[in-house]
Amino acid sequence: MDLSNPYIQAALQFLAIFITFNVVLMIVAYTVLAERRILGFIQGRLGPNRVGPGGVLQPFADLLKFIFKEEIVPDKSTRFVYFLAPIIAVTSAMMTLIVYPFGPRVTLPYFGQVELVIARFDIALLYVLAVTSIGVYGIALAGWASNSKYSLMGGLRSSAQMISYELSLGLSLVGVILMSGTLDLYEIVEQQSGWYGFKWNIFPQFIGFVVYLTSAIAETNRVPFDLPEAETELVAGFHTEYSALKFALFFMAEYINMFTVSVLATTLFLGGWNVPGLALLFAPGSIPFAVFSVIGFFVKVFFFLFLYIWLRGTLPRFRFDQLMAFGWKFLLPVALLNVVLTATLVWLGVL
Amino acid sequence: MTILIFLLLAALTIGCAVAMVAQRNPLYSAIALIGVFLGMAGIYVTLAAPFIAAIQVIVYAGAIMVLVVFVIMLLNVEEEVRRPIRLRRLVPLGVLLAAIFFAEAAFIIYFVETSAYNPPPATQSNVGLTASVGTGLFTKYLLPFEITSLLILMAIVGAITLARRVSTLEGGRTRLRATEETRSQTSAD
Amino acid sequence: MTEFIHQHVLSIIIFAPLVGAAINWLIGRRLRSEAFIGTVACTAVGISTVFAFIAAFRPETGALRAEAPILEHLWTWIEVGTFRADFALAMDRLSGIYALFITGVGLLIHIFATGYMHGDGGFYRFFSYMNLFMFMMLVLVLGDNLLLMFVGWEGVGLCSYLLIGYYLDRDEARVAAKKAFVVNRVGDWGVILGVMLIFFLTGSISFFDKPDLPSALRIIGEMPIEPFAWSALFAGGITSAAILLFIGATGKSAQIPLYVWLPDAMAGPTPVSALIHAATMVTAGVYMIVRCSPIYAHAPTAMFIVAVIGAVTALFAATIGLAQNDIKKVLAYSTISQIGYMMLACGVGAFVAAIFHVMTHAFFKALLFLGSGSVIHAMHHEQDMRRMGGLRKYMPITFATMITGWLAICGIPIFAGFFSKDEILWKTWSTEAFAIPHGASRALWTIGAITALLTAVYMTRLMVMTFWGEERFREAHAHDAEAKPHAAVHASAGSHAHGEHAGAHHHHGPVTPHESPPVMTIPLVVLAVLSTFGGLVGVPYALSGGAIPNYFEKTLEPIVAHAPTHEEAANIEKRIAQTVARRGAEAPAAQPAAHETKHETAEHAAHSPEEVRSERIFSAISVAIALVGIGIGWSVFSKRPLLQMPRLLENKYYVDEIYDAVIVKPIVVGSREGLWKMFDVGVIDGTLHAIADGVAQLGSLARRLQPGFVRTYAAIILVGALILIGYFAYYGVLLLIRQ
Amino acid sequence: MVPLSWYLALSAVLFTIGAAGVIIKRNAIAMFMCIELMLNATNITFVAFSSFFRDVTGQLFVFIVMTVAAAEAAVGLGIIIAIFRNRLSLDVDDASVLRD
Repeated sequence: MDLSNPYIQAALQFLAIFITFNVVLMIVAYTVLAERRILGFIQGRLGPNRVGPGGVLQPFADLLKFIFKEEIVPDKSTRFVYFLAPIIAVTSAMMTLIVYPFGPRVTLPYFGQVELVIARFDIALLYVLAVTSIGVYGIALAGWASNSKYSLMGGLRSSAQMISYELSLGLSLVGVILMSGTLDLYEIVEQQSGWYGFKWNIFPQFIGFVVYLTSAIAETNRVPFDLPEAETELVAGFHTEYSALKFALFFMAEYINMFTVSVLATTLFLGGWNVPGLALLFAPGSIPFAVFSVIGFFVKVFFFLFLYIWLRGTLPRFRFDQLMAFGWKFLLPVALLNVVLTATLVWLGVL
Repeated sequence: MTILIFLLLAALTIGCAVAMVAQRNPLYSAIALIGVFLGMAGIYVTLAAPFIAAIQVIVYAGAIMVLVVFVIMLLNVEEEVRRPIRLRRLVPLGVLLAAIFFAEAAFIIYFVETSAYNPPPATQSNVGLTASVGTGLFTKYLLPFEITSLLILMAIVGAITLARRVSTLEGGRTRLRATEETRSQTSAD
Repeated sequence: MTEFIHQHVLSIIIFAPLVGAAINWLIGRRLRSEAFIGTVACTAVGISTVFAFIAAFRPETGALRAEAPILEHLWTWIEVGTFRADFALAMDRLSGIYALFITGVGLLIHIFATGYMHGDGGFYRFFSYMNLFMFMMLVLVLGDNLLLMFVGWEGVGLCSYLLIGYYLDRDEARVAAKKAFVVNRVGDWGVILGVMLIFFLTGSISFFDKPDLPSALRIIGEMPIEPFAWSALFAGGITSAAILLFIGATGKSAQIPLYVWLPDAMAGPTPVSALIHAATMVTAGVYMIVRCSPIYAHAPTAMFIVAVIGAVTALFAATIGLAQNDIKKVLAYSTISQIGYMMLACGVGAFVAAIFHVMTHAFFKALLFLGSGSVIHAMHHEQDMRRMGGLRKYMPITFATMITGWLAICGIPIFAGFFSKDEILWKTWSTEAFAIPHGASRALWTIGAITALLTAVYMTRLMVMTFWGEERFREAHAHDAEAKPHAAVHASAGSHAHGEHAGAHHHHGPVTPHESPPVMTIPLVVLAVLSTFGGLVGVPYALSGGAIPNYFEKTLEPIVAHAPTHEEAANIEKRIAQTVARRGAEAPAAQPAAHETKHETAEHAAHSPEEVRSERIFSAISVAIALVGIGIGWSVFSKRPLLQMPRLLENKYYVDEIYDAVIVKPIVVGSREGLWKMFDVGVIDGTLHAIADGVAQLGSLARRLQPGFVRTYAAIILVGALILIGYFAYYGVLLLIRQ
Repeated sequence: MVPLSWYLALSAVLFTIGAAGVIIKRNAIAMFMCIELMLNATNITFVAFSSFFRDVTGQLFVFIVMTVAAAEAAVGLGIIIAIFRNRLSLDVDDASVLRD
């Protein structure tokens, strides 16, 4: 089998995308379950534990329910956009998955040396930003197309919030970019493998990390920034008028987004697949090294997902003006300061 | 293969562009325009300019069009009403101009096609990569870059001034009057 | 650190006063502490002085020791095409000597001024202007190209303006400052044109050869000498450049016809008069001429004019000085007269003698001015000599130091002025310069000798009226009320400069003079020593017989140009004629060789026995002239100190009135009636109104193009774009056809 | 491989559509979007030439055009909001008089 044949490569990539897609869907499904159970524990109750042993089959039950529910389309809605919105949301959420490196370079039998990333290219980080920025349309258009007061408010809030926080999000990444001098995620991760796999960007870029995490939570519309779907004010925000599988799509998009921003945080700040000291145990490039690295990668990602759930169980919601003021008057200046600081240090040769 | 991709993207782009102009609902127009921008990003990729493609999506689709959509939603713009054409007798003139324009464009494209220097496309060059764009931007074209940043600053100030509510303006005026009064008092002293 | 200082000595010299000025202006004005301000100002100048001495006398590389100048390139200031002006400093022997006496005398005057200006409300302002002036003057002297020199030139003009008008509440000071400024502008016009012309002739404005920039002076030095003809003045060649520069020099150095500002400039505080209007700034014109001596050496017509103007100014000012009653006015005219001497020396090609006189003059004139300042201070700002007299009892130190200044300016041997003045007179008599016809040199010498006599007379008059005779200050106030200007000056000056201190004296009747405090007398003593022995650095060979080497001449002779003698000029003319005949272009190349030979002959000729003998005779003559002058002065004025002098002289030949009637009035009237009422109102305003009306008319027509519909505009823009594209397409078609 | 002229043709078509839109549309926001389309059409030519002639300048120009477009969007939309606030209409033909 000639691996350099472009058609075979394309087929392999297609296969990889397919696998990733399914794995991520599984992760999302079980994140939902985990959220419900952990929230239950936080709030002193049990959470879903009936379907399957300890509730492990609950996601599938939910899926079945979504599929068989009645589709209700509001009469006065703008049809085309109404259907388009969830598709945009889920597609843009899924599209970034292909650029994240989830494991180190590994030598496999038959395949030779393989980089554990689906697509590696020059502008990976920009690609992530670009695709994420499309995601806002899903919510905004959903809010507009539903032709409902609550939805429109939710959509408006969401677009304002997402534009505002995207700025600090992008700026918080600039520090890392300045330090690594590339937009290629794979290389950014590799640069963090120094100091026995402990040269993570979080140490020099702690401010950037905090800003990133805050704005990422806001970007994914999670607590305490979940104003677009604030149920106490707006019923369910932008997806008030969505039901059944279309609602499931929005729900899925939100959780995929959570997953992808966690992956990005891991990749950029927590050293990606670098496990400290692993290179002392196994030779880099060997299969066990790769396996443990991938496991380490997912542990970090799950830590962030847990953090999301934890925050949801802990923090109250912002008021909208507080949210905007926080984004523009605190987060953005801090992010700018971080950029200036990093640039100065890089220029001085400290970093 | 590339030709196929190009044709697909071009069809998407032109289709969306036509839809944008044809639609009377501004939001549909905006969605169509987003489609145009995405198609163009794809075309930039076929031109081996991935950086510009990404920027295209981030800036146009991610920022400018979000603003436009936001404004459309905020102002709750209705569909355009049809009105009678005001200057009906100028329609033939318009057709004539269109014909001239078409002729000129066709001629120029024909001219490029037949010109002696018609280089092959550069799919593998590093011209479009981030590093080369950055190098160009921060060395040879530093001054234009700085001027652009100044322009952006002016735009920020301008936008804030324009969007400021009239009530704050009145507040400002009263404040101004107050300072004038105090000034006249101090000068009287 | 030492390395840094080593490389930036010249910058330190010029920038220390600037820093001092800035500190006094920014901090001193808030602190209002005289001790602080005075210390800052004097320290700043002191640093300059120390570094000037270091730069000048440093072993091996010192400016006065080495052949090559010290160059310091700070930054390239202007670079346009082939024109390049650096902000670069250079200290060669000439500018080294200048820098030394500017900083040295400047430091003494600064110290004096801390005592003189005591109690004045604008203390910080005064010292920051003074420091700024030091900065500008040093830029003028140390600048290594004409444009930078011009910056300093303008800068000292500005400081002079600020300091003349220092007493803001006196009309007289305001008018005098304005007059100085305007008159100097006339001269500056000449300088800037001259600089342009030099750049046009040589393609450079630099004084010194630099790696990528040739020296303008060297280029001119290699050009052929221009003929001695009046037409050369307007030929746009070297002579024109020299004359244009000289116009500037007449302005700055107060020569006929632009001298009128200097006597009025005495309205400024006396230390200012001493520093700016006697010792340093006014000699800038001499500096420029000597700096550009290659230009003058190649422009005999210009040299002749310089000599004549110098001599005439010297005599003219001396006669006016004879009849003035204001002590500072006498000294002002004396300054003009002395600078006339320097110009005369330049004109006859004795550039070294001119600089020598500049230096000694700086010493004794600063001394005289400061001494007069001390007197004025003692008399509570009384300047009229008719109300002085008998002061020697009250202020012995001032008196003793003034005596040395007096003897120096009169030209009594040993004292500094004798050597320099004597050398100028001798050089004038014996000049061989091509520029000066033989008869003219005798005439110029005669003028110089008469001036020397008059100088001795009026200086003796000054001394007698001030220090000897009866004490006239006690009765002064009562009966002099009708002498209005003096009273006015007196009153305002008293209240201004001396505050309550002076005011208290006013109420207690007539003043009692008192000796000045040590901060004022110590500079006087130092200057007195310099005036006495300062001349010994340049004792001519004829007088010393070689016992005391003439350091001054030895130092300066190599760097100034040698004015061609009649003989050489004839040779050169012959050679030019030959080359013209051959139609070759080697004439400029042949020039330096001629230079070498004549240099040796000149050296040789200077020490031949008969020359020495006649020089000694002339020294004796000038000593005799000085003694006669002093004798006349003493005998006439010691008995009748208040002798009425001729009205014509007392009123300065009515020159101010003539200028006013001939130049100022017509300009004022012409401007008001012609330019303003006719041209401005009629033509300019009329045109503008017509244009505005036309635009309004046009606008009401063009309004029809603006229906206010955005899409119409868009369509019009599109049509324009179509036309543009069509234009390019047309060129495409042409290209296709050619193919 | 795609020839250069195809890109130019695409650009011309898009530009024409945009220009026609500017003239046809009465809605200020729609006109604004048409202008953006025209800007983008020219960008295609820039990038195409840059890529075909292997000179990065064209892409830098596109970058600057985008920045200008962003500035234009900010100010333009601000103006549109201001107009809407005053006239309660986005029809540019309603805004044909400067006063009021």
